[in-house]
Amino acid sequence: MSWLTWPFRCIGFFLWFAKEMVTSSAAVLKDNLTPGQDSTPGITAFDSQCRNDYEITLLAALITLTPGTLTLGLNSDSKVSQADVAVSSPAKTGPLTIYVHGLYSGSADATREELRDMETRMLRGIRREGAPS
Amino acid sequence: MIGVDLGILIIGVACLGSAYRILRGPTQADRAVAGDLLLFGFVGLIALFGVRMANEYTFDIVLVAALVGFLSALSLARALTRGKR
Amino acid sequence: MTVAITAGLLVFGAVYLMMKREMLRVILGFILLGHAGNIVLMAAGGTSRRDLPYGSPEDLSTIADPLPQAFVLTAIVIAFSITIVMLVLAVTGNDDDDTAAAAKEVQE
Amino acid sequence: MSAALLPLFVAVPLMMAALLVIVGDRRVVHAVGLLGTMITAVGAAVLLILEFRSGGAIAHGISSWPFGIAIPFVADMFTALMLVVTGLLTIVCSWFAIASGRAANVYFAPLVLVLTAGVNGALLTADLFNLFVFIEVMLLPSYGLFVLAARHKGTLQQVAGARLYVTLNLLTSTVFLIGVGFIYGTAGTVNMGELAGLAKTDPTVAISGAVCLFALAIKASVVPVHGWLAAAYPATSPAITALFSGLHTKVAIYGIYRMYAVVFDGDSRWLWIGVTLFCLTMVIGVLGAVGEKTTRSILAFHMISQIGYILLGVALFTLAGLTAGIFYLLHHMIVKASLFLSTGAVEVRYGTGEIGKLSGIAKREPVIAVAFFIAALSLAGLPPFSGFVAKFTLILASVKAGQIAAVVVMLLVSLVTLLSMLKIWNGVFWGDSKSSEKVSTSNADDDAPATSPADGNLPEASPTGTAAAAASTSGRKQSVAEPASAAQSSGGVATKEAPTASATRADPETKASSATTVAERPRIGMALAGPAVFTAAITLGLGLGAELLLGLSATAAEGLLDTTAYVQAVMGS
Amino acid sequence: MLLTCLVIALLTCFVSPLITKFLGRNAGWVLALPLLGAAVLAVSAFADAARSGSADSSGSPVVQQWVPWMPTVDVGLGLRMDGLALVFTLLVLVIGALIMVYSTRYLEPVGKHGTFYLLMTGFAAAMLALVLADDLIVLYVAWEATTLCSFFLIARSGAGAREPAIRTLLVTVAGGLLLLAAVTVMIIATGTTRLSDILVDPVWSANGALTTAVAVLIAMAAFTKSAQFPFQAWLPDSMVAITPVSAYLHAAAMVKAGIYLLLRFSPVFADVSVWNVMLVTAGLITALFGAIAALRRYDLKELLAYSTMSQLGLLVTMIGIGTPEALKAAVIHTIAHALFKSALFMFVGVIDHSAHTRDVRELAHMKLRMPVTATAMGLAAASMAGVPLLLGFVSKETMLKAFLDAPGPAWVPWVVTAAAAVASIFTFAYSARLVLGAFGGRADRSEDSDDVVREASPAFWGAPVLGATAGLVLGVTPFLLDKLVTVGATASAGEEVEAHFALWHGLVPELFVSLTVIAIGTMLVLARHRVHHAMAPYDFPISGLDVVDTAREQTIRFGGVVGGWTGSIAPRRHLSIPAVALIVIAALAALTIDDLPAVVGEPSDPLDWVLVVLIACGVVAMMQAKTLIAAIVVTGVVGFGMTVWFLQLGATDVAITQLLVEILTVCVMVLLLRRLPTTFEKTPPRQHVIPLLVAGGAGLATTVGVWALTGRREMSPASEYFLTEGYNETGGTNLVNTILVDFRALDTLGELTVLGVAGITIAALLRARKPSPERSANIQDHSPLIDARDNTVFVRTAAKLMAPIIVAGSLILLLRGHYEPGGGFIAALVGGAGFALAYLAAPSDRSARVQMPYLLLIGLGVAVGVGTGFLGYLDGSFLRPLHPEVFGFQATTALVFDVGVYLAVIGVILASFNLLGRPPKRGGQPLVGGSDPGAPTHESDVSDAPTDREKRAEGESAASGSTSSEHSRDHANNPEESDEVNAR
Amino acid sequence: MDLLTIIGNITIVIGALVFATAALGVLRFPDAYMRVSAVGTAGGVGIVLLVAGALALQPSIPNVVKVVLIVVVHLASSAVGTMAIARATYITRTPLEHFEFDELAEATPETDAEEDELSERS
Ligand code: NA
Ligand code: NA
Repeated sequence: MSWLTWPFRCIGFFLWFAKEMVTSSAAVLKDNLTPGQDSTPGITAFDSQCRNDYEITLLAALITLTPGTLTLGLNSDSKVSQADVAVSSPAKTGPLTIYVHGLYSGSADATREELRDMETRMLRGIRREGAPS
Repeated sequence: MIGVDLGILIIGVACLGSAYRILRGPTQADRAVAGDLLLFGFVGLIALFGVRMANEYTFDIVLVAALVGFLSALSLARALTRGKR
Repeated sequence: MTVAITAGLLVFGAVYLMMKREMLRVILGFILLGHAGNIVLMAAGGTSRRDLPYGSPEDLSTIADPLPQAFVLTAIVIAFSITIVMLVLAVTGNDDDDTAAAAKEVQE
Repeated sequence: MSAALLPLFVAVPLMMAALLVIVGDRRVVHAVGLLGTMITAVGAAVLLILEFRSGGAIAHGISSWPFGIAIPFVADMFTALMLVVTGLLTIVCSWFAIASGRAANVYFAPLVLVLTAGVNGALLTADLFNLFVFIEVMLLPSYGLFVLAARHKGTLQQVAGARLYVTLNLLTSTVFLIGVGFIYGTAGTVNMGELAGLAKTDPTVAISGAVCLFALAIKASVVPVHGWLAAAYPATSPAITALFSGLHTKVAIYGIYRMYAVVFDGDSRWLWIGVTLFCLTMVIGVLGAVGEKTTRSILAFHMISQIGYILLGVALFTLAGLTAGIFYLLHHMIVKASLFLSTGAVEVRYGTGEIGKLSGIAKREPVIAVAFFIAALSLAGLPPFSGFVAKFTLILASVKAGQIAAVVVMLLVSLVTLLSMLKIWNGVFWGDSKSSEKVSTSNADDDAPATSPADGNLPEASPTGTAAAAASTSGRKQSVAEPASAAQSSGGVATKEAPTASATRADPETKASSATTVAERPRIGMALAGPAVFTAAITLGLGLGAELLLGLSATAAEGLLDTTAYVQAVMGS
Repeated sequence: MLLTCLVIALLTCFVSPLITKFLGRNAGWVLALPLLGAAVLAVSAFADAARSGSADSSGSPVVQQWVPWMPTVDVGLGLRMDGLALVFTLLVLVIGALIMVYSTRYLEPVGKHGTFYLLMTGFAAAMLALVLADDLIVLYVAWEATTLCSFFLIARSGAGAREPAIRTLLVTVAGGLLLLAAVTVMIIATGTTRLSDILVDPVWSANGALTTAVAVLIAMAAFTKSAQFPFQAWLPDSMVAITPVSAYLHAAAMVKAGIYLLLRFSPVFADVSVWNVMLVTAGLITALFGAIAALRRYDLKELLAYSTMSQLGLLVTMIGIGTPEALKAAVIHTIAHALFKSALFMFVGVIDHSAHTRDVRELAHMKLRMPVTATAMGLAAASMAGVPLLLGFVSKETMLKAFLDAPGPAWVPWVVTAAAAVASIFTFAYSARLVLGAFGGRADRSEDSDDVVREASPAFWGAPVLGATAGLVLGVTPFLLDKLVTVGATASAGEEVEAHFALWHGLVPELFVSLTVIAIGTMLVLARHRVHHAMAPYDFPISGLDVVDTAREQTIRFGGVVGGWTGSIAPRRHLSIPAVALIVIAALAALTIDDLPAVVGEPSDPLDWVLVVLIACGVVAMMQAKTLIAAIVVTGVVGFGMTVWFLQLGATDVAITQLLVEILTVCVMVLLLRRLPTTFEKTPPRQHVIPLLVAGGAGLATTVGVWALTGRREMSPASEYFLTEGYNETGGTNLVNTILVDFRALDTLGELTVLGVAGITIAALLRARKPSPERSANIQDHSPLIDARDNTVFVRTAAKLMAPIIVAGSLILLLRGHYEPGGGFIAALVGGAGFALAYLAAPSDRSARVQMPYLLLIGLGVAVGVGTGFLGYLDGSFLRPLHPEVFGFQATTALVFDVGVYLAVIGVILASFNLLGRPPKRGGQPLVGGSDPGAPTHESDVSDAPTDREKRAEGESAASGSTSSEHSRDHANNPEESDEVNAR
Repeated sequence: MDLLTIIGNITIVIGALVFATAALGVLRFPDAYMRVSAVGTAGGVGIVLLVAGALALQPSIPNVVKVVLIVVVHLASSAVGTMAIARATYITRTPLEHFEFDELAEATPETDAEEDELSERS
């Protein structure tokens, strides 16, 4: 059944993301256009629930595209390579940590919160099944 | 087509800003990222100039530019680490 | 006029860089010089006609001259080839690309 | 010969180069492919000469497009002569390269073949942009040949020389390209046939053409843009120096002759510039030569000087002048190659070309010595060699044209030329090989571990030993002009060479350990000496039987003086 | 007949090595014969001519012959023997033969004498050619040949002879060049190279300036050869040569060539006052200087050398006087001098051989018991001294008579005669010094001591005795020479001269002069020790040799300076000169061109200025950039600016190509960046000034050039053709592409060759020389972000997304190139970008999937391109596109051509990434493909993806979390290191 | 001037302005990370808007396909490229000048060697 709803979930997610883009853009723009800096920059470690290269890449890209946040890189405890494995890779065994540079969230936890929200929405949007609730 | 001309001017000015950052630095990363932005700017300029000239192959070029712009960003990252992947 | 100024600017930078010590800068100078050559070729076809030379156009008065474009295409690729060669030369000299030091050592 | 076959002068070497690259490293196949192609090309070019005995020209528009659209390939006597001599030189230099081990890799033969294709194309084309392309087709393989060496045995000097060589040539070709652009901008064509005489009537075309001529002048190393050649040419291997000396500058000179004849129609208004610059070139070149300290740098500066002579022919722009110039050009290609090849053979076998480091070669290598001396005398313009005929006809033409100052310059330069040739003769060929043996014996006493553990077939001296050897060598020759500075400089080189010795030792063509004495080296075999002897024989033959080449040159000169045949051929009418 | 003589001489020369090989030093016996034979032949030919009455304008007999040589410049092998030539022919051949004979005993019994005889016979042949030449070119050639022969003959006499040989060569070659100048001017002025015609050409009387100029040139040329002031120095210097050489050089060859030249041209210049003044002045100075110097020498040979100089001075003076009487004197004195001087030299050689010294001071302690030698040498010396009954007396009498009758102002005869008399006095004195020095010695002890020197063998002294005796015989019967001197003098005077010599002419003034000379001379001999002491302090202030040497050294030094101007091998100096020169050209052009055609249309668009400003900023930024990264980035900026410019100018294909090339260039640069320093060096501000000026000037010149030389004409005819006919002719709608692959496919073929060769070149370069070591960045090795495998996930995923787009795009661009933007280059560049992406996305350099047989690809590319060209011959021309029907579609071979282009471009891009971006292959072989020497298989076999073992090693290192080992593997640029890493 | 043209022009100007904010960020933000962050967004989105606007000016089916490809490729490539630069910025020890918290530094094991290097740099 989930494959029936998949296109709508997908579009829904991207619409949500577009809205997010506009709001956070406004924040950044305001900060930029007003004198001084009111940002609270910091780097957050975020353990992702993404299961394959495509998910993690999409997530990282979306984070980067979102105004105010930037993916710095990735660290997987499991060093089993995905590079040479064909298209669909098995789920990761260990946590996949994304390090994110955030500007306006105030604290690491707040950032994690936002990221988690985004990740969940994303996985719900793009996974045909098995998305986190 | 005033919007196109205006767009060209705005992007042109933005590119100048990036160029300033490239020269100023202070870190290599600053130069790299400013360079990245500048190249994006040129992708935009290609689109705008192409449309303005009514070039029917504008989007072909932009597509190619988008593809290779990626290469330039990756190369810049590689340049920062001097080959370290 | 804009094309002429562009060509002049490119040559300006090119000559300045060619007079530098480091091979890499010299190469960059040559990249600029190559651009200058190409823009001169484009200018040679006339810059008042700028429409694309495709198909079999009826009205030739606005169509860009295709011949210089072919020239420039050839020239770009040739310049690219030589640039690669020069770049390799830049890293096969000394530990750095310092041509002056290499020359000095050779002359000793 | 059908004009439609002219492109084969380019296509066949190119195809052969491609095939050799595909075939991979098979030495015999490469040698046969290279020499076979070149001999065929020379044979075909000789047929062309026969065809043009009484003048005329043939042309073909590549791909049979109409006139003005197709790239035209044209041949007349001048082209044919150049095709023959460049081909011959390529054969001879390839032979030398094969004999000296420089060709022992997969790259040599393909690169030389592409170079040949470029040379032939540049000689044949009557389209200025196409000329630019073919100049590049010449240059790219040259960059490769310049740095060619045994694995990891390329020297720093080679790279430094290559940097200079590449950058200067790139500058030249870009300037040429810009000139071509201006010509297209003003005349609306780059076809030599359509351009014929335009520079005489249209000053904007003239200035555009001047840019092209200037570019060719840099390439030909005319003063004041001459220094690069003297600095770069000695940096590569002898075989390659010889090859380049015969091909690169000469194609540029050919271009100058052709362009001034066709596009400028021999416009007499600008000839004085040529006379002035070319006389300066003679003087500056020869002075540079006489001041140099290694054989090849002397010879490289000579090339500059001689180029002044050659180009004076076009600056006179009379039948006599052009005839003399063309004869000089062809003679010079052969003689210069001969000199580079004879000194190169010494350099390959004895490890250095530095004046004062060798002596007694004449006794050990009489064949090479005679070959060198013949070529040297020929270069200095002494009879009965081709150089005399060249110089004499040129002087005759200059007097006829009333250029007395040029005559005076030529005569003075001849004298200094001889002086510098004697410098090589004195510094390399003369003397006693025994004396250097003594030096080496004393070295061996001082430094017991004379061989390196890595590849110990060639003895290697310690830096101090080498310096001492060099110093005592020059000390012994008190009468040599600058004993003190010679000792200083050779000592300096010796100390500098020591760290790089391990990198250069095993390569037969790089400066090997300089302390190895003349007597210890194996002699130069006939395979290595052959090219020098062959070319020396040609210069003698061209001196005694000068009439043949003079007649052909005169035919070629007539074609330049009256370009009707050439232009009509290009125009397809 | 003359040709036969010359051929005989030349053949003698050619066979001499062979003869010497068999006979050793005795070859001289054999070699003398053909010389004598030739002399006989010459005489008989001349006699025939005299009988048959073939004569020149002055009525003397002449033999002529003409063989064409270089008709283009009207040069032939013209030979002509008149009386003058006959005299010199005889001297050259007879004296030559004597010296050949003499050499058989002078030379060492064993040794290599091949070159000696070769050069001596060559010398004789050259001299013969010189005196017989009736063509100026032949004359010059022979002149230089004598120079060369003498150079070698001097030079082969040991290490000490080299410098003298070089000095001799330089002086005489300089003279040769003057002769060449004279020859050229004469040829141009008279329109012929034929000497006999030139000598009677009306131009001499018509053009005074020309005549004077040529006279000066000829005189100077002869002065160098005959060692006349100020060119006298080389002659004594060349004494180092062995005696037979000196004998020939001084008596009959070399120096006599100058005398011959003067005599030959005397008919034309005898009335030119510059000629007279030059010859007389130089001759007298030389005569006096030589005579005085000779008196002060200890070495007998050196004494003779100065004596030659002096005698030649007298000869030159005679020619300078120029009257028939003087020329008559010159001819007979030439003969006399040849006889006594050759004899004297040979005798000195005999003494030298027997006594092992020729130093007067050493000989003074010896007793020479050599009666024959002493007598004959005495005779020869007496002849030189002008003692009656000897030929020298006759010639000196004739000379004095001519001097006393010298034309011109009244003081001239007096001054000339007085000077000649003084020279003769010294001649008498040094002649005596010669004989007394040789034989006047006293052995210190008894006769059987070692210091007594015995007579040599007759074969040794035979030849010189012959010469000395001839002097005596002819001295007693001088009328025997009447005929010879008559014809000789007639030829050199250009008018009928009668010579009548007799032993007794009566009490004529010259007899009194002669007697005075002998009297004073005798007194000088008697007072010789006092004279010697008195003269000792006076040395010539400037040594001529020093002048030559200084000139030579200064030339070399100055040459060093001149070479130093451009000596640097660093490109920047060499590059700046053309830039300056271009500015000059532009400035000159601006001055010469005054009106230009009108500008056509509106060449600018307002928004062009955006591009101008951006490019200006980019350029300035490139100039300002202090770090390499910044420089490369802003280079990209300018490149992208150019892309937009091309787009703006309606050049879509160009824009795409520019874009792709720009990016690939940046990619390659980044590959190399790790081997270069981070920053450029700082240059002090003042060092910016000149570059800025030059660059500014060049830029301005370019702008003005583009403004003036472009945009001022309508569309070119060719372009109109492309636009109107391009589609019809080729079926392609992308007209730029049709130009590339149809109309101007040859350019494209060249271009793809260039690209391919660039690949080969970098392979060759990197084979010849290892690149500089890599410099690692300051990397945070322990960061959680360090793992390459984790962190390339994004890129790899993106690359997977783009791969199909790139592949499809590349193919589409290739196939549609003839119709829409694209074509082989663009398609291949896009494909190359794909490879670049694959390279950049790979988790390690080694695993980057760019390993392909790039050399093969390049070779195939070129082969396909040329092969398509060959196909064109099916339709009659190279590269003619064919349009076969394939499955009902209209295909074009242009597409095949584009495939060739594609392959070559891909090959080069792969070459770059493989050679520059990947660690070297195992076993020390850098990845240059299977065509490596020693590699048996093709490169597709060997340079494939990493081996299984390698992959395992990588997997292990990744699994163990050893990130630093991964790091170091990337930096392992030499085989040992990488093997070490892999082995761990 | 039809509606599409107007929309196109407006979109283009908006895109240009978004792009300009990135440039502003690159100019005004105090450290490299914040600058990278600015580029990651505006560089991607701005160009997409520009291209979309351009499409409105030259609407055609092939162009729509091309633009879709462009948007996908550009968003992906700009984001991924920016991340590559961001990571390179970090691992080459570019100083993080302004931060309230840094969990990446906490996760980085400090080794002796590194401390030495750090002290050397300061
Ligand atoms: Na972001
Ligand atoms: Na952001």
